[in-house]
Amino acid sequence: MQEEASEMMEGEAHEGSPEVSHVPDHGEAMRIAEALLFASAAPLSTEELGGRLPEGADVEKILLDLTELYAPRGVNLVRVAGKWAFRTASDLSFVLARDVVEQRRLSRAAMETLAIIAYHQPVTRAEIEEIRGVATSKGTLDTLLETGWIRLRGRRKAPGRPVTYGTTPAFLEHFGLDVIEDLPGLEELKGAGFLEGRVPSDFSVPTPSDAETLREDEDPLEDDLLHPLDMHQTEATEATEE
Amino acid sequence: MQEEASEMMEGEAHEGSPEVSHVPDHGEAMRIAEALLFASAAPLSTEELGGRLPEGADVEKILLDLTELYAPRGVNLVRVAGKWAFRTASDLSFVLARDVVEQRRLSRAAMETLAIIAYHQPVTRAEIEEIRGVATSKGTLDTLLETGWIRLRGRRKAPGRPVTYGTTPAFLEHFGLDVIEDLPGLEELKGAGFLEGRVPSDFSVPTPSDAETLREDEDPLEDDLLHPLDMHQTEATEATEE
Amino acid sequence: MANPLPFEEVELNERGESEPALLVDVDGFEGPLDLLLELARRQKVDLHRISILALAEQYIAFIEAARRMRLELAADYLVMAAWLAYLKSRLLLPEPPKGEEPSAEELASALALRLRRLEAIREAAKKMGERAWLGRDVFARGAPEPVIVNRDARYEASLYDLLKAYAQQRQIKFNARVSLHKRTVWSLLDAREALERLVGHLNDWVTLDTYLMEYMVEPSMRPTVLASALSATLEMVREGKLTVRQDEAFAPVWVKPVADPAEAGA
Repeated sequence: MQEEASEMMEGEAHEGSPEVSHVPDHGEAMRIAEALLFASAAPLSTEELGGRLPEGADVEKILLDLTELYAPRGVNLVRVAGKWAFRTASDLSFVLARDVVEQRRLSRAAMETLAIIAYHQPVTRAEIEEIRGVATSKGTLDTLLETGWIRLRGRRKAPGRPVTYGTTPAFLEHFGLDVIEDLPGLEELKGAGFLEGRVPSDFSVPTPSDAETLREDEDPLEDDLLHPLDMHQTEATEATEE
Repeated sequence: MQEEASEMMEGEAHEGSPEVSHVPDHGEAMRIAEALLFASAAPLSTEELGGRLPEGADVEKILLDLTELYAPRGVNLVRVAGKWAFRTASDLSFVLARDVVEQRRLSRAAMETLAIIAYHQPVTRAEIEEIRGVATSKGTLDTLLETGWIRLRGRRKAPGRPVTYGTTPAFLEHFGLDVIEDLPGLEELKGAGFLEGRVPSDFSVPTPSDAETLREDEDPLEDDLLHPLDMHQTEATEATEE
Repeated sequence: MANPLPFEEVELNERGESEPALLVDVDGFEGPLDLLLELARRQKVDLHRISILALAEQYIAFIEAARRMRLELAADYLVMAAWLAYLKSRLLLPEPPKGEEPSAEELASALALRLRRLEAIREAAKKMGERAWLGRDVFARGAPEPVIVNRDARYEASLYDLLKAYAQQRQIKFNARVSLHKRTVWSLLDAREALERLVGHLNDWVTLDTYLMEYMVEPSMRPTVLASALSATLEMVREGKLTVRQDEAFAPVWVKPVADPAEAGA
């Protein structure tokens, strides 16, 4: 049985090669992609992988095949934040949870604030408070900035030019999301009109956007704000890449 | 093909369970072992794994099966120091190494020293210092040796028998010179504006020689110098240019 | 009042640090909207069919009960109570003719919408919390195998840089040599000052050399002293402060102060 499985994987690994001789060995390219993805704690983009695979390798096909190959295993190939990474299967968290070094728990307030930022981004503090019906403490936002999951995006083109908040790639990675549109229940929220901009604005688009580029109703942050921002981003980068 | 492989792995994963109901699902235990080994920062012993697997799981068999399953893959299950760990396949080590060619500029001190060696060769360190009017750091000469543009030629027949330096064919190649005599002389330097103002009458630019054969005032390097030389070069590779 | 859920105790502790304003809230409610939502849930009806009037009454009753118990309430709660009391009165009174203001029904449905929106985002937050978090439910590679970077230094230098460096070095050297051999000179200014000082003490012809003897301690200084002194002398003659004469070429130079500048030019 076991041998059969081995042969299977081997057979699979060499698939394709006899048909098109000038194309690099698909199985070998898969092995290389496996090694690269496996070795890295941080997700790799399709481009990064492509640059490391033999010339002419079909990266998309390799990733698709690897995803399928590993789907039933204890380690899966998943898309996070637009990149690829091996992660332990989520159904096995119970055996692995023991290894967790007491993860800092987010307070309900922080979790709610994070959700509002994720679904309503770019969003200002006033808008967060409007939705929650309560003042947001600076501590909550600081905690979230510290996690590296949210960032200061820019300033809203509105009286007072309030800072807008949004999520980071580290947020997507942490919650195992490929793109921000994968947020759970996003369609329902959108459908119910709950993502409509509260602040009357011609620009408000009822879809969250974590894109680097600012929206039309956003201005860039001034330099004086960049320092705390840089700090946060550095932390976030480190956290992700280890 | 791919689907077949998936099914295969899945089939394998569920093997055993219908036969002996009280023995934990072998495939599931394999998945757990996979996840544990993947997520662990250090190799795990058979005992450590056994302690984390479902009661009654055959750890030895699981490890054997996993080793076979992963043997042809880009990631292998290997024994390290009596424990178990996933490692990228050793034949793929090349994909995990990257050669980076760093373009480095020579420091001013190195450039000046090189220029003096080029014009005044064979030249001793003391003579270089005499011209530059400043002590030459070991690091500077090491860097120049690292470039492959200078070499130790021999020893000056003089008290202390100091080492003489000269340039290499790589020097000529890098600077686009056919022969060392192509280095511009006094008149050319003046003409090209490198020397400005009134040049003292006793000022001269020597005629360099990079010939393999030693000059009359040079002795060959002794064998005992070759070892320190090797050492120099090793150090130089590590040391970064100031 | 709602029975506090187990997590709410944790919440209170956490809030103790970060949100002191809410420490005084009632049984761990996250502000008035949260309290309203909880009261609405107790109507056990769909939020779409909620009775805002009933909700307003319950909220007001709740706040009054809290006040009777002398519980200190955050201002937010009281503001909401006041607003709900207003809304209640608007809802009970016959609607005035349509004016600029939104109708009571519109206000009520806006509040219902806010509640539904908070409920929805709470649900979303819960779903996010239930996702497989990295480092909690799913794990990345525990022992990453870093890419080994072999750094190969390639040095860059141009022939121009080489020649410039060489020429600069050599040039510094010969420029330096010139300045090293620079002789000590007796400047014109020095000579002039010395002569002016001496002029006052004299009233007869003296050879210039006599004056200069004291400066000629070092033989190498002699030419510069002589030259500068002569120049200074001639300058003072032109200004009418000195008279100068020399009997023949290379003979001593005689000088005499002019008692009265009017005699100058003699």
